[in-house]
Amino acid sequence: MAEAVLSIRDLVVEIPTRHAVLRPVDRISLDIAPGEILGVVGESGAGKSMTGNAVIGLLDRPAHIASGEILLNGERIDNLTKDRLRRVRGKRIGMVFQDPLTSLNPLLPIGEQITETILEHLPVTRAEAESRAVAALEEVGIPAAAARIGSYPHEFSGGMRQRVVIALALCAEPALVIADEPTTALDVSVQAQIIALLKQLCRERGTAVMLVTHDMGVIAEAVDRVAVMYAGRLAEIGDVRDVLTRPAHPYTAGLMASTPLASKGLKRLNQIPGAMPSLSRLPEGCAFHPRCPKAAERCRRAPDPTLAAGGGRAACWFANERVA
Amino acid sequence: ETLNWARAGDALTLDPHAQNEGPTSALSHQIMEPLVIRDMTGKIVPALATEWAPSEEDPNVWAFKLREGVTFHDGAEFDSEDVVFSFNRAMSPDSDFKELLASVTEVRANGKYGFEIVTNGPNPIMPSNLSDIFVIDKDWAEANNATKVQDFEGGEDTYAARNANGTGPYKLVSREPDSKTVLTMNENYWGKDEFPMEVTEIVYTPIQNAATRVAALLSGEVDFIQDVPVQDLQRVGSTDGLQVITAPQNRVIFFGMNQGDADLKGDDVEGKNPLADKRVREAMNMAINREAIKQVVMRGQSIPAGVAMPPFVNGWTEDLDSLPANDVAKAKALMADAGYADGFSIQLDCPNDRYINDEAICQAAVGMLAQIGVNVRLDAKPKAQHFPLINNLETDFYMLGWGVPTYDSEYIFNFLAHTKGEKYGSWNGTRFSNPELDQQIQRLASETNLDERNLMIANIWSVVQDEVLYLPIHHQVLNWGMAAKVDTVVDPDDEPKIKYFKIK
Amino acid sequence: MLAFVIRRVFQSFVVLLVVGLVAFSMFRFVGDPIENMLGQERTGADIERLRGQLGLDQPFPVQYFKFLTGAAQGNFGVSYRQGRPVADIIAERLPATLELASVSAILAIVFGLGLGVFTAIRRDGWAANTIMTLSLVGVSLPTFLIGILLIYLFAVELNMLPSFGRGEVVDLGWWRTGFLTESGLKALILPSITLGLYQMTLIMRLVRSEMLEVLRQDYIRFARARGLREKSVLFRHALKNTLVPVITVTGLQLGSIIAFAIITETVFQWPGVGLLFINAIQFVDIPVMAAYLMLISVMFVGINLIVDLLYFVIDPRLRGDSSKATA
Amino acid sequence: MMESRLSRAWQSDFLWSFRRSPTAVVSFFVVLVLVLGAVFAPLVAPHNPFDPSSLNLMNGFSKPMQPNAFTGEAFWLGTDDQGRDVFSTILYGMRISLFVGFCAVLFAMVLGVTLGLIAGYSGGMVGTVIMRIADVQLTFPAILVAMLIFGIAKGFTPVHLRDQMAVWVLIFAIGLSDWVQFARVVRGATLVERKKDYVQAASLNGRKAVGIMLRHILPNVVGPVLVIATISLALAIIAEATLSFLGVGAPPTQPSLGTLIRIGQGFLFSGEWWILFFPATTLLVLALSVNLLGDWLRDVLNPRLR
Amino acid sequence: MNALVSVKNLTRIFDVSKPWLNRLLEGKPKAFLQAVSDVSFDIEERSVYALVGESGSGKSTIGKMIVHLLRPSDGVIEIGGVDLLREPDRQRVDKIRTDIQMVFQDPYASLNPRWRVRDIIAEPVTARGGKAEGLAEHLLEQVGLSAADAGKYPHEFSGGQRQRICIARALASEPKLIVCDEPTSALDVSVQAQVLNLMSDLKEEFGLTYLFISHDLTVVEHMADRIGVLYLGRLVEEAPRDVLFADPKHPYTQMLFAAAPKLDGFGREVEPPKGEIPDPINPPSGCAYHPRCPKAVARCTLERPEMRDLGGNRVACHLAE
Ligand SMILES: Nc1ncnc2c1ncn2[C@@H]1O[C@H](COP(=O)(O)OP(=O)(O)OP(=O)(O)O)[C@@H](O)[C@H]1O
Ligand SMILES: Nc1ncnc2c1ncn2[C@@H]1O[C@H](COP(=O)(O)OP(=O)(O)OP(=O)(O)O)[C@@H](O)[C@H]1O
Ligand SMILES: [Mg+2]
Ligand SMILES: [Mg+2]
Repeated sequence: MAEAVLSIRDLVVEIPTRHAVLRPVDRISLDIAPGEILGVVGESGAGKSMTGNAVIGLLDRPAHIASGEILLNGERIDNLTKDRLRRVRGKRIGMVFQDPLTSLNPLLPIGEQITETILEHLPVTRAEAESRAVAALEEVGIPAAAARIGSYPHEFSGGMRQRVVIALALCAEPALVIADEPTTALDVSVQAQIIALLKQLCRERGTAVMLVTHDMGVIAEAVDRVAVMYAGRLAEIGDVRDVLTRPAHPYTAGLMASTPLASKGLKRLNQIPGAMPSLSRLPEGCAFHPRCPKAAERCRRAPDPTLAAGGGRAACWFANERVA
Repeated sequence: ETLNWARAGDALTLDPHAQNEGPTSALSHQIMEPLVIRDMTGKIVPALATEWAPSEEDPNVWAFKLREGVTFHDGAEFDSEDVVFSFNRAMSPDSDFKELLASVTEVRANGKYGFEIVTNGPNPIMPSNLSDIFVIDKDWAEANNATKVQDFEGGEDTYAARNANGTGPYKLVSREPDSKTVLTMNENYWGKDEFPMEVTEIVYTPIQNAATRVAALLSGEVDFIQDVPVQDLQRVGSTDGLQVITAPQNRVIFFGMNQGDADLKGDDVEGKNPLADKRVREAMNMAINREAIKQVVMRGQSIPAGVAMPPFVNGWTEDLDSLPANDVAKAKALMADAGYADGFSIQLDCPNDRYINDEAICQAAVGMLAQIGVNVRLDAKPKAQHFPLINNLETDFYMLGWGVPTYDSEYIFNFLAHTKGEKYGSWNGTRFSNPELDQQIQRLASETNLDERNLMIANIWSVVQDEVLYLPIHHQVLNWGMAAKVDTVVDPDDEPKIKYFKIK
Repeated sequence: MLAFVIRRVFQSFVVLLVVGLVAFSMFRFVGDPIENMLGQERTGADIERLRGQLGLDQPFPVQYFKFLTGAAQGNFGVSYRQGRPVADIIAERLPATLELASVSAILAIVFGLGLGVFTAIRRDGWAANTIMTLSLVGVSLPTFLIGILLIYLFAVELNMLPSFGRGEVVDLGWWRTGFLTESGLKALILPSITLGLYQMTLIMRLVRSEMLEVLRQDYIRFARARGLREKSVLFRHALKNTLVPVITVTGLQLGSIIAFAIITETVFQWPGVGLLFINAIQFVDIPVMAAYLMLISVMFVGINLIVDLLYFVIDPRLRGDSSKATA
Repeated sequence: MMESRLSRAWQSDFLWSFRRSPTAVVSFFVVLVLVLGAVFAPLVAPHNPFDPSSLNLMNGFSKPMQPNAFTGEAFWLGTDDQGRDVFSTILYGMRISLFVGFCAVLFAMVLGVTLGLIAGYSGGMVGTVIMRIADVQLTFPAILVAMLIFGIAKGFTPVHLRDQMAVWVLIFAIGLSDWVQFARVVRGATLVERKKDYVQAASLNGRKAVGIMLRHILPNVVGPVLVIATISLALAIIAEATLSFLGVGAPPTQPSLGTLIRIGQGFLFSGEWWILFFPATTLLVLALSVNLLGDWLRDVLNPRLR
Repeated sequence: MNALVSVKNLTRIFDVSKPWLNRLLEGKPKAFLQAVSDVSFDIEERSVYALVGESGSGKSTIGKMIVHLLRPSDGVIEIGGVDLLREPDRQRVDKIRTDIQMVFQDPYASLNPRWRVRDIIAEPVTARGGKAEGLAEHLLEQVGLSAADAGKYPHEFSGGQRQRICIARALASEPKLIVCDEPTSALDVSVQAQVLNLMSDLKEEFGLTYLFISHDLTVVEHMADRIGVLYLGRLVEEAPRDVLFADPKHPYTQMLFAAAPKLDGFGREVEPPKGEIPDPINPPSGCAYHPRCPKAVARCTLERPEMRDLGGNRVACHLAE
């Protein structure tokens, strides 16, 4: 494996609240290689966005990184000063959010927003930055980009807006892009376009991508490796084909089975009983055990199974037995 | 020396005959002159006339000898022509002074420096009516299209309303109504050597808010303010470089009561008018502790009154003005006698922007009357709302203040004691009516024998006092605050004549 | 946008008509002007004559109609108290009020915006909290009291600033300004603070809460994610978006500055239209009162129109094709 | 049992953030003490300043805690120009101020919320007309409205009713100049709420418009309304004071806090500072506490700002 | 089997014009948005009829017209043979209106946050003045929650649980038809499975009929008996589920199938579909899909294809065969 663009080591994010300290991200470790697309899936509230935000240093108070390391190209970025971290953002890590409408400042023309980002990170003149902005827009497939540079976000359709957002994320040629549910707000046809665009651009530039989503289908089609999160913890990580076709964690298995496609022809869908516990009421031991069909006595006790970096596929006491 | 002078209100106009009103006349006095003037003690002294007397031939004529060698501010010469012109102007329909000259049938020149006023009967007190009738230059008025008096109510704006050309000690430099008026000394004034004339420039600023006015004096921004709020007298007086001087004013404050109506609308007594009972009025008169009002509300700055007549007025006697005893027990007994042992309730209407501490006085009276069971609701309001109540007979119990520009009792009787009517008694809100008294009042005007006349006045007063027609409270005291360098006495009409001011 | 302006102007016109009607009918209850205009010695005939002269004996609708037709031609009649055309008096007084109001407005806006932004970014800092609490003191005392206290402190006790009036003024054509002399500028300080304090607090608090709101928007997060400088994020992105809602309220506040000038002008004897109005009320000077109210309405409506037009400048979503913007 | 536990949980959440904020706690107790003092003024106050027969003018201008020069009586906070005990007068005056404030806000709230709900829910012509009326209302600055209403009411009310009327007129005048902000906020919130599916569900289930407005939308807009109401209360108390300064306030024999300040400010330069100082401080503390409470409430009720 | 719901030529036009003054000055005509145009279909009793289509295709508008939250501009909706719009007998109308219920997309917005669950669920009964003692508790158990939850407030529940409460509310008036507007699109797959299963179970138990609105083909495939595909307010294809999935005839349907991500589509590289949905205010002439259609011919730009039967399918395409 080539040196990872992003390495997360035992990352813990904590939110102190009135009753207890919550851990929306709990001992996560993962790597993304150059040019690789890593999918992150999990139910709502599993901590996917929180992980992404932690990487780019945008956790909202009171959430903060409590322990662990984040390395970008081998360099620690979780303990940078505000200003140095700012220079990492946009320049070395690009970000794409879920809702393209709210991601863009409604009062500034899109060209202006791209130009300012370029000027911020690259040593170019304003004129150069502007022509680069046009080029960036052309790359993401905005027709007549030069003419639309002065348009405001509201003058674009949803799909076009998301293209603009992608252009913004990529305009300073970052090594890593974090895309947090970039297509959830879009129609299938547009979703297909955006995913294809993202894949194409990253492949061309060798950018590593962390693609957060909860759509298994998107994962299957778009990513190289996938990480499955549950209640803030990494449940399983591995090659996408392996994980999806031969899940090692009962949670992954349940998730896969409950998609209508997987239950084709059945009168009822397979379902995981119960719901993901709230962070303030996590069970002892493996967080999934109350819903797990295979749960044994060991699962109910601390410590819970954790996935260390490169330490296997699934955080399940039974994983290795079954994969083997 | 510049005198920065402030008071609550501004002059309304510079046209000397358009408005008969305190601040207006006060400003006019600096710029223009009447034939005779009241000096700062209220005494009538020569101004543009040097001598005057009833004509020996005709008792209906007053003859005046005019001052010679006087010039107007623009250099024009002053003579009898200007006086005749000004008097005719003051008697024209738009003039606000025509009532003062109502008895005048004709004015005429008698040579260049002689002037005569013809009246429709002997008028023994004629000169006292003339101290605010200013003289302006005929040629100037003609040249500037200002021969007619400004129709103030009709909203006319004339040259004379914004400019002035008098013979007075000060000349107009600039004027912004309600904001600032600047006057400078008239170097050619006839009395330049006769009067102190130590103020060379006057800057006159109306400052309405009392606290601001005092603040301006305290901070040295103005040198002289009229109407210092009584509570601030001590502060002003004890401030280094400032002084306060006080003097009784020609104004008495009193309450009027509806004693004529058979029943009152605003009371809680069915079918009767408690105020119609003299015993009740007497009781109320006794209940009011004038000394306390003086001490607390007025901070000593008032002269408790026993009669609704300022002490300057012809007819005033110490005896009349002696205070009714403040005796709550006796008052209660009177109330019980009259059948109001449990009291009654009534509304007192009071202005809150007219007299010194008017509202506080009323409030104090409320407390005092409460002690004899008269339960008073107080309604204090701006004068614009208060006075119509009196004139339209819409109030049963009200406060009123009365000044007597003629310094004669007749003026009081005409307005306050005579049965209310068109010509007489127009400010009599008491509904009191005594035809016999009315006759006596009307006879006063034509009585030439001064002794006889004074007897009649005394008679009328005894009736008024006996009826407890009004509840007199006090005579107002004027308070002028000024820089210590200013040396003057207080003018009882509250019209400072700055030519008399000395600067230390 | 043209349609918008036309609609606003039309609405403003209706508003003015209503204001005129309301104003006019209300004055009938303030008192009887006649009593003030005639002296102690007036007769009943005088009263009747004057009533006729002023047209006060005519039926109310006739009076209103006359007032409206006059007002439309800029003729508001003649002041009962000063005996001069109201339009002249107002023209004379207006510069004083406008100068005071504009200085206060600038104070309110500059400090309101500045402190609002400061307290929003330093949210929970001690300085911001202190400012927030102090600002509440400013709105917890009536304006007139603040004015009097300022006079007491700075004019009477410290003798630093004048307590009343405009100081020296200079005539520039018909405009009489206090901006050009030292004493004129000094005289402006206390009144404009008194007048602007309340609005400043309001603007500041509004800016703060709107700014906090904007700062948690996605595009701010995205701007940060793009690595923009904090200064650029706060002032280029956040502040501009904050302004959109702030402008409306600020517009309304500017309107009420002119109205609140009544109190300040009374306390400081500031020779502006507010003082004129208070004097007019005491004197029941109906033409002046009516003209003043109309003037206030015109200004209010005018300010609102400008505010609405500012929206078009600031917010591109309102420009051009609005159907797309709302879709 | 379940229910009480849940409501307790909700309340304790509220109480928790309350307890955590010292400003809120202090303000709350200050307001509480002042309101209780006002409500129980007849029991707390040593004198009844509204009973003129109990006043002795000679007690006037007594300094705090010092015997009066004439009568020898001493008063805790001194007396005013009428010999009224300042402490008692403040309590009684606060009664009027608070009463006027509460009622004015209540009036403004009822009017504003009703019109806001209607304008927001029915939209269209009705909504436009209501909001245009609100615009006209805004064109008249609050103090002008109040002054004019006062003028009118004086014209209409019979002479002997004016005293009682004064307070109601104040309430009406202040309330009338205050309803617009309620209407605006409620309309805004209603526009948001009425698009939500639960409103659709209710109308689908046959609820009439009035029922939807009152039972569904109203409970969901009370939050901001409450915040405005609190802040308006402070404003109303101050507005009352300002009107009193301009001479259109409570009757002088039954002074409100504002009237007291108006009276007191006349004695600022003369050294009788207590006549102004104590009522003004009371007003400041009252308004400040109410404002601080409102501020805190705004933060608590607005989850977005947390 | 007979049709419970029969929709004929249903059309809904929204007036999205600017105010008249703007139009006057800008010289623009009134603008209309035809959200639903000439849609006809029948829903058989105890069946699930699904409407699919991308955002803005008019699915919700149809749903709302069927539950009478919106009035059609044109066309007829008959429920149990009664045309509610034209039926003069008010009692009958009221009776039938209780037969129709709706479940909305956003479980967070569909429950009044200030109401207790008990009152929410009972509202269809209480709003019409009925008594609902114990009803909520009973229904809560029916939908897999506990009776004790009746005293709680909505914010104490997760999204899936809320959707269950919505379903319980829909059941309260014992309806025959429930219109489900994207009932699971806001939910996670695992929760979606639970809710869909619950809906299937309830359908069997109560003999319900569903109009199931969704944009997710996989969900539709699982739930529906018959499917209508909407594009820009028009029905472009309608067929029984198996027929449609086996052999989609309309190019739009085919595109939808192709674009939907597949669970087993590892590394799938397909040419993404072209273009986006056009502006509904100025829809393309002829067949609205022609600008994006790979097969479009000149005729498609000119002539709007009629719905025609084509071996079990109804298709509105000139070229389909
Ligand atoms: N300020 C906060 N206080 C308490 N809990 C929080 C806070 N912010 C986030 N959380 C919790 O942190 C957890 C992780 O949230 P995150 O947004 O990362 O989830 P996600 O996997 O991205 O979900 P989604 O698919 O809904 O975006 C959630 O359970 C959320 O409730
Ligand atoms: N009240 C309305 N006024 C104007 N246009 C409307 C209105 N309601 C819906 N529309 C328009 O009608 C069209 C169809 O809307 P509808 O909500 O039925 O679509 P949908 O298929 O349900 O979409 P989604 O998947 O986004 O829910 C859209 O273009 C929409 O903008
Ligand atoms: Mg997320
Ligand atoms: Mg929809």
